[in-house]
Amino acid sequence: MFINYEHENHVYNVTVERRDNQFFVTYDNNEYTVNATELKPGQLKIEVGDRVIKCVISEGEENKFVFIDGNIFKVKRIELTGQKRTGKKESRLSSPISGTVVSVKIKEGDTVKKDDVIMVIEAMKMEYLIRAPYNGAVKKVNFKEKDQIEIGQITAELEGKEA
Amino acid sequence: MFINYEHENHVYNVTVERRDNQFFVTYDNNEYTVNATELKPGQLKIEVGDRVIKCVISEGEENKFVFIDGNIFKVKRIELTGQKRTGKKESRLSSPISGTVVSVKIKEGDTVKKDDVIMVIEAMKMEYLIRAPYNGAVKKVNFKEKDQIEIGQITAELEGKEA
Amino acid sequence: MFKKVLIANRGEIAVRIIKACQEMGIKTVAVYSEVDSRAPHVQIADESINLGDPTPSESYLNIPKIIENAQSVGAEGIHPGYGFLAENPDFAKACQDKGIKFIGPKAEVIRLMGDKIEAKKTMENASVPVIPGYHGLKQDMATLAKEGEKVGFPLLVKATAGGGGKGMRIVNSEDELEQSIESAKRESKSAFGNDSVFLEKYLDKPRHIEFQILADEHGNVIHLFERECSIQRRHQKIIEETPSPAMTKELREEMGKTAVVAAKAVGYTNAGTIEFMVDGNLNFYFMEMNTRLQVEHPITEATTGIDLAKWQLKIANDMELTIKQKDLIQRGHAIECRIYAEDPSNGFLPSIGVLKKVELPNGPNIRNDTGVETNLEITPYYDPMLAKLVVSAENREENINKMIWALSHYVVLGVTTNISFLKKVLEHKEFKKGNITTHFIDNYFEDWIIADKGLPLDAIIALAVYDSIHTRRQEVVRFKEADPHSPWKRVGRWRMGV
Amino acid sequence: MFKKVLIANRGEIAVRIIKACQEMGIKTVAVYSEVDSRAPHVQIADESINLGDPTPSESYLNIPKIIENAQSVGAEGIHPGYGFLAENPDFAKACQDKGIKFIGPKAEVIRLMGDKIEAKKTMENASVPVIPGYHGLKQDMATLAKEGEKVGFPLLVKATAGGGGKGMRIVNSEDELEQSIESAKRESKSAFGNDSVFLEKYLDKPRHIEFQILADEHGNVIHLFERECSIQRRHQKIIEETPSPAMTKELREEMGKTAVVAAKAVGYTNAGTIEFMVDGNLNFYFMEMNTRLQVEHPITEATTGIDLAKWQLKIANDMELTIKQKDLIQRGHAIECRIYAEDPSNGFLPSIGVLKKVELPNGPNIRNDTGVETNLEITPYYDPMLAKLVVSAENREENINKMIWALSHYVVLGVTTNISFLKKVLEHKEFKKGNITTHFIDNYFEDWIIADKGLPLDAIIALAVYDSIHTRRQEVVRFKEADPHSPWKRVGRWRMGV
Repeated sequence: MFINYEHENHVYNVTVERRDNQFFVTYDNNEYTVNATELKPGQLKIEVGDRVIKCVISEGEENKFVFIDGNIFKVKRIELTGQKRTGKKESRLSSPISGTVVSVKIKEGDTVKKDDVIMVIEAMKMEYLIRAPYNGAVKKVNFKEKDQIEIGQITAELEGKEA
Repeated sequence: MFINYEHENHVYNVTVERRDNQFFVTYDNNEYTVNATELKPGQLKIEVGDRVIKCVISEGEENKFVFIDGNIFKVKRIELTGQKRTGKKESRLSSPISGTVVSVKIKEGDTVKKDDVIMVIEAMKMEYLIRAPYNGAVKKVNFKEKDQIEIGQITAELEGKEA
Repeated sequence: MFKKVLIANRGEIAVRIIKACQEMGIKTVAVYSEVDSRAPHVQIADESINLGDPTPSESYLNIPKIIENAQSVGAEGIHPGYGFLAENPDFAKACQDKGIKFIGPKAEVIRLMGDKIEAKKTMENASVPVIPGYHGLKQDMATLAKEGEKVGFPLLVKATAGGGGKGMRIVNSEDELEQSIESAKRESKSAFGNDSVFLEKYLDKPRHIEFQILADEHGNVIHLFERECSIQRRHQKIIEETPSPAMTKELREEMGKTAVVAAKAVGYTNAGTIEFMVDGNLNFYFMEMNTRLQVEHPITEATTGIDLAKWQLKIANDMELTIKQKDLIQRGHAIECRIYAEDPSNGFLPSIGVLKKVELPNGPNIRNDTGVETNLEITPYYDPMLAKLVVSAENREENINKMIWALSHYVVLGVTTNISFLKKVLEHKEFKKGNITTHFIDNYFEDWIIADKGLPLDAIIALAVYDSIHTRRQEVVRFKEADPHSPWKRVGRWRMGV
Repeated sequence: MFKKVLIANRGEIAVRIIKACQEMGIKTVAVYSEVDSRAPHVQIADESINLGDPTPSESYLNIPKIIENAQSVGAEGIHPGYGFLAENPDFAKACQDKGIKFIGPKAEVIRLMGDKIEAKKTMENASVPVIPGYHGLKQDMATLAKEGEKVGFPLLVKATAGGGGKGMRIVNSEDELEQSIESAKRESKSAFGNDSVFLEKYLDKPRHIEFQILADEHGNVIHLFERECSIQRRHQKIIEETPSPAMTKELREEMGKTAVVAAKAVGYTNAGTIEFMVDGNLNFYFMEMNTRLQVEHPITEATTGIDLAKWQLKIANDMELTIKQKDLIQRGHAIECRIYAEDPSNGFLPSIGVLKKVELPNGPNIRNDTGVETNLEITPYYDPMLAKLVVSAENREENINKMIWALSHYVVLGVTTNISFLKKVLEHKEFKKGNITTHFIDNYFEDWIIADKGLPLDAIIALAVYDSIHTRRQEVVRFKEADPHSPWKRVGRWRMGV
């Protein structure tokens, strides 16, 4: 079986074949022969030669979460069809959090400088500032004071170019 | 729905009807209207009038276990067909535990008195004594020293009568 | 003793107080908003009341609704926990007016200590050292700007009614002053309904060290030693410990005495905390008083053997303190780590979602104060603190190792947490030496990113095995039949096109 | 410090020691028999070794197999826990011979203290008070019968090599003497491979009070105060507490000093326990020395703040004791309840089966030492102790209430446990007063039966609701269609025909 995992904008390609409790994993031109047992749902004990990997894996709606050696990794399994996919562009104009707009500092037609605060969003009793990622003119403001905003929604559109 | 629960040689007959999260339970000529939510698998919160019952129920192969108010009850759901069932007779000649026979005090033809030790069984590093439940003659000895014995198996057969 | 107490809070602190009540034979009433209907504090309480709308002002901050419910269920006392209404004098007053005992200090004392300017004046009058600054009533920008220049830079802008980093800004130069004041005022207005601020000298190598106080209603006041709370991010504590590595026997005695003086100066009753700033030369200054149980109270409990939550209930029941100052002993070392649903590699932004799995570390001297469990949803309505992990040991070095072990076994899947980050802080050589200030996180972890080396090999193998076990047979076939010449079928790691 | 330690045990004590090692940076090796392959101690250890056949002599008692494995994985030390090989001098010797550090006292000391007769003689020579009795080498029935009559009735028959109630019998009159001696000899032979017994005066209002000892390999010995262990069933402790309600300051000092004298008399090293019997007049007598970590060590840890398991490792690593007797303080009150898979209403017979659900109580000062979890099977091969529940509080009264709360929230479904029974003991008015002796259970709970009033109404309602939710629709229909005239269709409770 051929699988692609996405983690923080990187893709990891791996193949795995199973024979009973033995698994043959190929990654980065190395093959690993491992014995594995699922002790409890999601809790695996994996032996790779002398080494023992203990981990807990859990599935969310979109992501898998891997707890291993005290660290947690959020990973998405993706299907690649031969078409090069374009990664989601992180825009500094999008809201980093779901919350309430408490202050809008700009209006259509304004000129802003890089790092000017354009909107203030409050969530979980903290304020988050949205700053202009580059110099430009405000084309459209998508939210007004007291609006609810969801994570990832674009606060405003700027004309200009990324420095 | 009509259900019979067996608990420590008693049978409890109860009926229950459900409408969404509301349940109508009849027991001992009283009807109880209750609201119930299963918070987690087996963990119920049940409101009977002003009172809140919190319990955890878990199913074994044969029994259900009910944790309620700090106490645990082992209950079996039984089907009664109209034929009066005879309760399992607890014989003091049966082994109370699975273990190893460490000593056999009797042989066929012996006469024993009530409370005489007839066999010693060891399990979990403790000794358990099987005593004669009544005066009588030994008809058959089913185990010898070092035999494995399972819980409920009959250690020996006695002729005689229960006092 | 009370027969029934309502706990006007949620999360781990509600759970902790409910358990304290139940151990003392007091019936408990939980309150909850709709999104919290299956939360642990609701499950364990003897009764629970639905406050409806999750917006705090409609539920956990709704004074009339909470008081009415307390009356209707016959609660004789209300414990406010921390946050929400804990330091709201109007709430304490409203309880008193309805004949319900507010488990905390008197409303007047909360009001006085809640006004940071008045609080400082009161302390100055009681000869408690305070930090130089402007605490005037004139709140126009011109005055504040002028006074700010007098105090000098760097300085702090702080909300008069604030607490926990809300409405607080550091200002490094004159340029930033106006915008910072404006922003602090707005945040304070929204959080506390009051936009008054004050300005304060920003100290060199500052440590945040606080003293726990217990005061009964008969005039007895004791302190339960210090807590070192310098490890903060965004002005909120994330790691606390006791004893403080900076503390000397003499300084502890002096600060402890000062804390008792401060509490007596305002006629304080119940549990409270005097927060001090301590500079590089071990000068200390009164910062503020928290008129409630603190988040970090468990480390004091671990080292003194005193149950603070139970004493809150006893004191509110008019009991006299039976613990004498001279009998108190600080023993061993305790650390608390606050487990937050937040992303340390992205400005500590809160993270929301369903907790797919929660498995807590356990063992001797490991205490988990938690208000969450597997399958609970973390919503954006409330503070993103999930739980507190408190460990104690014979000494600081052993205890840091114990905490690292515990964090390494702390499983929370489904939201991003600060657990790996906490571990990195504890592993830092300056932390191990005890060289900490309130700037520690900014100094050493400004651009910290989790897993900067990407997904480790072990995780890749584990995922592959997991998916191999859990992928249905027909899917496996489909994967097998994928185009063998696909350019994506080389096996390794590559960066996605951005 | 050791780099790697093998833990030659299973269950909660293996888990506890593994965690202590891991916190200290020591790699751990678990051993297990086939039935334990998924047990928690195997899951948490860094490495694990399958010893095969579950019969103890083939696995956890198999000295050559354990030593070979320790060598092959490069373990520098072996911790034996308690039970199994913990007090087997041959095992300690075998470790020593192979250059593996046995984490406990020297083999000779184990051998000496394991021989109860020699141990008493040694103590008498060191002026430690001992109980009158026959400790002779002549083991023929005639001698024992004659000596027994000399000691007088009631008396105790005890296995020379015994411990934990195995090979022990109380004899109330001459009639019972021979059969009791025979049975004790057989049990001892089977458990310890030695059928030698001794006889001992049976004390009035006896309490079992023991002192914890720590001794380093440089001649320093301290005691860590007492543990009251009088609450026993079948001569095995089930509830332990500290401080003892019988103890006075003077008696504690005297017994503590005596315990240190006893330990020094045999050149004791590492952690150990001196068990005393204390009679109604507070006379105390040396009973035996346990040359290992005790089951009930956590209550000492809770009240002294000392981590005994870690000190075992440090001492075995040649570290000197840094704790001085004068610095030790007994603070607060701690209780341990042993959670057994057994049926208190049926002679405490062990219960086996699959644990369908295990949910432990938690909160401040609640410690769960457990070696089991949901879905684990309890087999008949080993001791039926599932876990230990240890709570501590400021004083005994608060602590008893805390323990009752904790037991009331302790969920173990699938096997019969002693949890309800433990709760009843704690709720007993004589227990609350501290009026306890080793006869407490026999005196007050001889014919105790759980739930003597049958299934409570709430359980019936809960079951009905549960079944209503979980019964599939077609089954419901079938139940509905059952003969409406069936004589069984009256609704209530009735006793089955016997």
